[in-house]
Amino acid sequence: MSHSAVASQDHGTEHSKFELFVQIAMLLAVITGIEIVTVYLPFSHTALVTILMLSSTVKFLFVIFIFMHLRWDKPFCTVLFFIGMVLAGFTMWALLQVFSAQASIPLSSL
Amino acid sequence: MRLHKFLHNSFTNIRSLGAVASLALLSGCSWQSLLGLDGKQSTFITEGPVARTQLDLFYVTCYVTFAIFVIVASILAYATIKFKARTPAEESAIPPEEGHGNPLIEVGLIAASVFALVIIAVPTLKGIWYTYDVPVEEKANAYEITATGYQWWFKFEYLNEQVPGAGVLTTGNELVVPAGRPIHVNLRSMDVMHSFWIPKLAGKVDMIPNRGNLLWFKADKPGYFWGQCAEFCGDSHALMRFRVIALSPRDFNDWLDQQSKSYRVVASTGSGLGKAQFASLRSFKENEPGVSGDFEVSPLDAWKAKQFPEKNENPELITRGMHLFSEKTCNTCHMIRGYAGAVGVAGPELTHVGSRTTIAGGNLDNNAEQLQRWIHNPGAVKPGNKMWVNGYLLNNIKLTSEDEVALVAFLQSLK
Amino acid sequence: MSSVASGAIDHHHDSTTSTGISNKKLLMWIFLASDCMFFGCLISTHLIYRLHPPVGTPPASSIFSIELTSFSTFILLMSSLMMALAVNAIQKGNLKSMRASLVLTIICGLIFLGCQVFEFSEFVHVKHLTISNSILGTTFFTLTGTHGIHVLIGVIWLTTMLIYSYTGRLSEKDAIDVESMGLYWHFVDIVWIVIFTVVYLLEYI
Amino acid sequence: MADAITKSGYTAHDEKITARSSLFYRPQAKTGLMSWLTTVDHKRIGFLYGVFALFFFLVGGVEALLIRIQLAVPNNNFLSAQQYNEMFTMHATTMIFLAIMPLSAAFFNFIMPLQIGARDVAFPRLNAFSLWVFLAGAIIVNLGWFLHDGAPNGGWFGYTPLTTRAFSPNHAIDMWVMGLQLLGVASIAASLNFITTIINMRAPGLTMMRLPVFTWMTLITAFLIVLSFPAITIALVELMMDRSFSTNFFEVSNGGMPILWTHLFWVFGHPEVYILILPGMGIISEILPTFSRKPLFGYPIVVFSGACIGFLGFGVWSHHMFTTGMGTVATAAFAMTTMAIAVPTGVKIFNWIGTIWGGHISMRTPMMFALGFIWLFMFGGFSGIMHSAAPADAQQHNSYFVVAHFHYVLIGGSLFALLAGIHYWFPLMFGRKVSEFWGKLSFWVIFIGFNTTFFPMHFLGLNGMPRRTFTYDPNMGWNNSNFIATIGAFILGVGVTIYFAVMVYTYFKGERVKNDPWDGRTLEWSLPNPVPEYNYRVIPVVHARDAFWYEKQHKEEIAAEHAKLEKAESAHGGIHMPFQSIYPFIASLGILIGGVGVATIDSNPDPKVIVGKKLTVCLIGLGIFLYGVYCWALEGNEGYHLHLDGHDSSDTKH
Repeated sequence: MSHSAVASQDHGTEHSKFELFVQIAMLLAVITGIEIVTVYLPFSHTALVTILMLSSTVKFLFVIFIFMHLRWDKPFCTVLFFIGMVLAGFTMWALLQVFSAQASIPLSSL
Repeated sequence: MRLHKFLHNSFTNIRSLGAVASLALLSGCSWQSLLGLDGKQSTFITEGPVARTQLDLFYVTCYVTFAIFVIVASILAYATIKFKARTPAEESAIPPEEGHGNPLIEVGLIAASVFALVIIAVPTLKGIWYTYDVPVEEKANAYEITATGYQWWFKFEYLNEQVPGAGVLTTGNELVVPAGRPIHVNLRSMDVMHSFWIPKLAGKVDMIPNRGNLLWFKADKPGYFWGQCAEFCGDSHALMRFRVIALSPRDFNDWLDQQSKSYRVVASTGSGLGKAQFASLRSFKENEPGVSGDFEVSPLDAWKAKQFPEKNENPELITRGMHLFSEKTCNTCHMIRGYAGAVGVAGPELTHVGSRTTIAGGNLDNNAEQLQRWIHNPGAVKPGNKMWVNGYLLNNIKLTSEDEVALVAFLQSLK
Repeated sequence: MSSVASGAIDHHHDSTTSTGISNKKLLMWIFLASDCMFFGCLISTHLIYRLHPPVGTPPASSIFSIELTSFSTFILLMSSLMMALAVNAIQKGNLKSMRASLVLTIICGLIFLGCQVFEFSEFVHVKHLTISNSILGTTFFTLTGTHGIHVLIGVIWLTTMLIYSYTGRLSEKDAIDVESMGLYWHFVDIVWIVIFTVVYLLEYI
Repeated sequence: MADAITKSGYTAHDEKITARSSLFYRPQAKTGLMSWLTTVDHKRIGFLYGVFALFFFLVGGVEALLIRIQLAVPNNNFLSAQQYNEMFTMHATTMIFLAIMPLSAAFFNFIMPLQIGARDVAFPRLNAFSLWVFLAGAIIVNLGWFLHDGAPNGGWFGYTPLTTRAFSPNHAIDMWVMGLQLLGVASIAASLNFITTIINMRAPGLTMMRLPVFTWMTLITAFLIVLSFPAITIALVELMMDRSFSTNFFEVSNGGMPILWTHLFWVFGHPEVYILILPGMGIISEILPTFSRKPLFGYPIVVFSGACIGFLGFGVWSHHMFTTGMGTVATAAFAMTTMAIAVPTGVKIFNWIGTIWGGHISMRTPMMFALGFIWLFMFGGFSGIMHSAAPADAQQHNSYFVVAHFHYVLIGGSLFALLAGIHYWFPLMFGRKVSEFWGKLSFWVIFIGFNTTFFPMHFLGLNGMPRRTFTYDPNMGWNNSNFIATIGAFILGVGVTIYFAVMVYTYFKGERVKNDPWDGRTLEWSLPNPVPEYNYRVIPVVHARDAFWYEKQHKEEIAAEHAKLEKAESAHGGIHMPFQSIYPFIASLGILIGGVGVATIDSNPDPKVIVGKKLTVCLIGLGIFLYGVYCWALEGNEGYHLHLDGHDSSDTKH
């Protein structure tokens, strides 16, 4: 891997990066606004949870790929971060599943 | 399913074969006792379907792993001996080029391990569902009990047995159940985590604060079983023991009737306090065993014998003990149904304490000598226990030998 | 030194590692992976207790103030933008522009912290939700407080870097230091994105 | 490209450095106490890790013997209930966090950079910081022995609510919590460093699939540490908050769920098991090929199965909780994942056997320990499979069967591997070799003693003896097995004593050996012993998996290459060496003082008094810590260049 390839790649994006960052930030703000409004809409509980989860995932991905440069970095950085993220997500999911089971309802909330 | 049935049958066959062989070999002497694995809490001797399922599954894991062990170990042993370098030339042999492994062998071995695990997995899954709760077809017949763990004793509540004016029937440290009926136990804890374990009847399930766990077991026939807390719960975790007594339905009903009564009052004869029967206290060494061998020959009979009042009771002593029970503030923690003011719930229920085979959390035989040892210095029997720390020490309770003798007589009379 | 040259220096150092990623950046990414687990457990704790609130817990939506939280979320998003611009600036060798962006990032971070302090004191004094009087207070304050401490550490780090940029300790050659700091700051932002959704918004549906 | 050859992690900007470094004290001592306190040399740090770990290993061993004396006969009075509980809590905590983990860390530090052809780890001062924070944590965990409150006695698993203020009012648990937090910080910091080092500082040609297996396992272990320790950190934070600020995480009366602690603890606790065993597996995978004179069989599969174990290790935690009443589905799911993890573990054993198959096995002491490892680990693995059958586990859980199981895995597995590793790398570390006779003798005594101790425990457990009990009645049928186990423990103790006596003797008086006494395969054996501070005179280019075997078989080609590389490197400026630094030590000292402050000061129930006094000590600690960290940041990461040609080892400052 030579420098020039990386450098030229960077060079091409340099002009647009400033604008891109601003655009992304605006987009994130808009998504956040939509999220807040969504909460008050008369959708079903499941639909709302899904919408919120999806929109925050989209925000999450925009930040890590654009602001945190994962898009332009070596893919290895993405792999590293995703190991942690996926394991954390999996652990959260598993914990919530275990605690959602009938057997796990604490006596104090019965 | 068919595979599983086949496997199950073959394992049962192997096991019975093994059993027959060992029987023939030892002419009647069980292999458990031969190997010293017939202890009071042996998981090899099962007396109920839950423990039996668990043991069967254990055998399945044993067979599978033993088979793998024989194969792998013999290859390893063979390789170690066969390929040992015997000469200095061999020791410095030029290493060969890096090979590529052998995909066929690797995949084959992985497949074989997966197959071996499937053999274990099938009965495991079946066992998980079977041992979790009382089977549906037996649910109607199940007997419901709530067991609560305390540092360091167990409270048992008989949810179906209402005692007029005193809530549900409650006992401590000795759980009496009907044999042949599934027992559904709700497990609760009032302080820290404990675990409820009667090895011969069922594997353990934890008692966790703010959590409603359950366990079920069934005793095949009447018997007397040892149990113990199996989750570390503080200083005297080792001394948190209990017993389960399974009775025939008739005996059980008799027992329920007896237990539902208020405490037994022994009328004073008015002849004054006689000479104390055992004025001097035998001194016990710290941590000296409180169990005697003669009781164990036939523990169930010993338990039955405890249900009746002793012949040479001293009514005067008992009456004095009865007064001391509230004088020395025992009543603030211990309930004795019918005894005015004895409504405490911090300690075990004592209404019929005299009819139990053990005291102090299953640690001491229930006799006058051991009972006196217990109330003389509870801290020496069960380090850190609440009766000692929050009772004796906090309230500065002092008992003379005479007090102890009288209290012992009173408690022993509570049949 | 021209901006092109300093960019080249950065790449020069990158090339001395086996992967071409600088050590500092790699360390930061692994640390963030670890921090995912950290916040994962903390958020799980909160959600588990929200799943099973003890009887008598008031609805969290009656305590939360969605307006304030939305505002601070917006502020944190903007701080992320500023941080990204700061990194962009120093990578181009533009120290001046980086300083300006850093100052704005710090101001946004401070506003966010201010909002949080206000929110906390509002909850404690007006809504009577304290860290010890209910499980909701316990998990809420611990989770958002831990996030707040992350922000605070970030602000201190940013301020230090800003000062360094004047003393000469931080120059165009040290873009990687600013970039690593930026990764941390953005991570704090994405944690807040998750917290905003699962801790706040989910309470309103 | 010439500059691609030098893999130095610290940048050496020129002019400014002199100006900046003159502001700070940059210690130069190469001998004496200061040289050790300020060292950033990964070999010295590794050595210190080893020394501390072995010290704590002996402490933990003594605790184990006291436990066995107490249990030798029924109703023994040797220890009181409380002392016994302290003993088993501290035995486990010590052995896991203060003996096996740091001993692994010693190997990571010493061996891993050598195996990848690096001159140091990526962040040398962070490495020193990890070491000193580890020591601070170790001191705080053990502080209780010398204080009125006593040592921690809540078990190494610290289940709530037993460890909350209500049931453990004094500071013993506070010390445990604080100590474990610091050990976590130390482990995570060290692991971040190792991961960066392995990924970024490999010699040219050393692709990931050429990495020695030990380095691979280091990498996986480091990942496990980085990803699992946050879980216990959170659990401990919650416990700390409960204890110090009366929050409700585990306070039942306000709706807290103690079971949550159990989950968080084992989310950490199960990966921890692999953190303990994977380094051992790595060491074994180094030793077996060397002494079988054959490359490792199925290298990619060994590596892949290691990674597989690492990943699956995060999905099996609840098998420590089969008896907590999780419900059927959760229990079944975790039983299945637990069985699944047996497959990659089994694969490793097959590959080890495949490695010795068809080789020429030299029965040297390291090999004896390695083979002992396979046998005992196999046993431990099998009893592990038995646990995965959840209903059967309901009987085995918290009984001595479990004690037998995990000692087979941790002593028979981890410890045997580490003891093998000490023997194996001793010549490289100290230039001396342990006598074969004494080495083998210690192996047999340890092997026999170990099995005598722990094999009967299988039967004790199945015969119904629960663990963590300080006494038992004579009528339970446990007397014989317990007595045998105690005898075995003393044999094991004798074996370990022989082992270490011989090690100490060898360190001072042992037979000197030339380089590469075992005809090693990996790069570290190409170095002179003891290894010079800069490790590699020339960073080698790696051509094969068994890099050093390849070099020995292609001597001329390699010699020519080395000459070329050396020229290129001296043109580049010589060998980069980092300056030593005292600040990691000072920062850790601050952490120690602050930690002691948080954990111990004053049992006064009046919160105001505690806060007042505590705050002073904590602030002093915090001040020292911040001073250390700021100086650390400001002194910069520059170093000096070493020119070996012409005048040897002359230091040239830039």
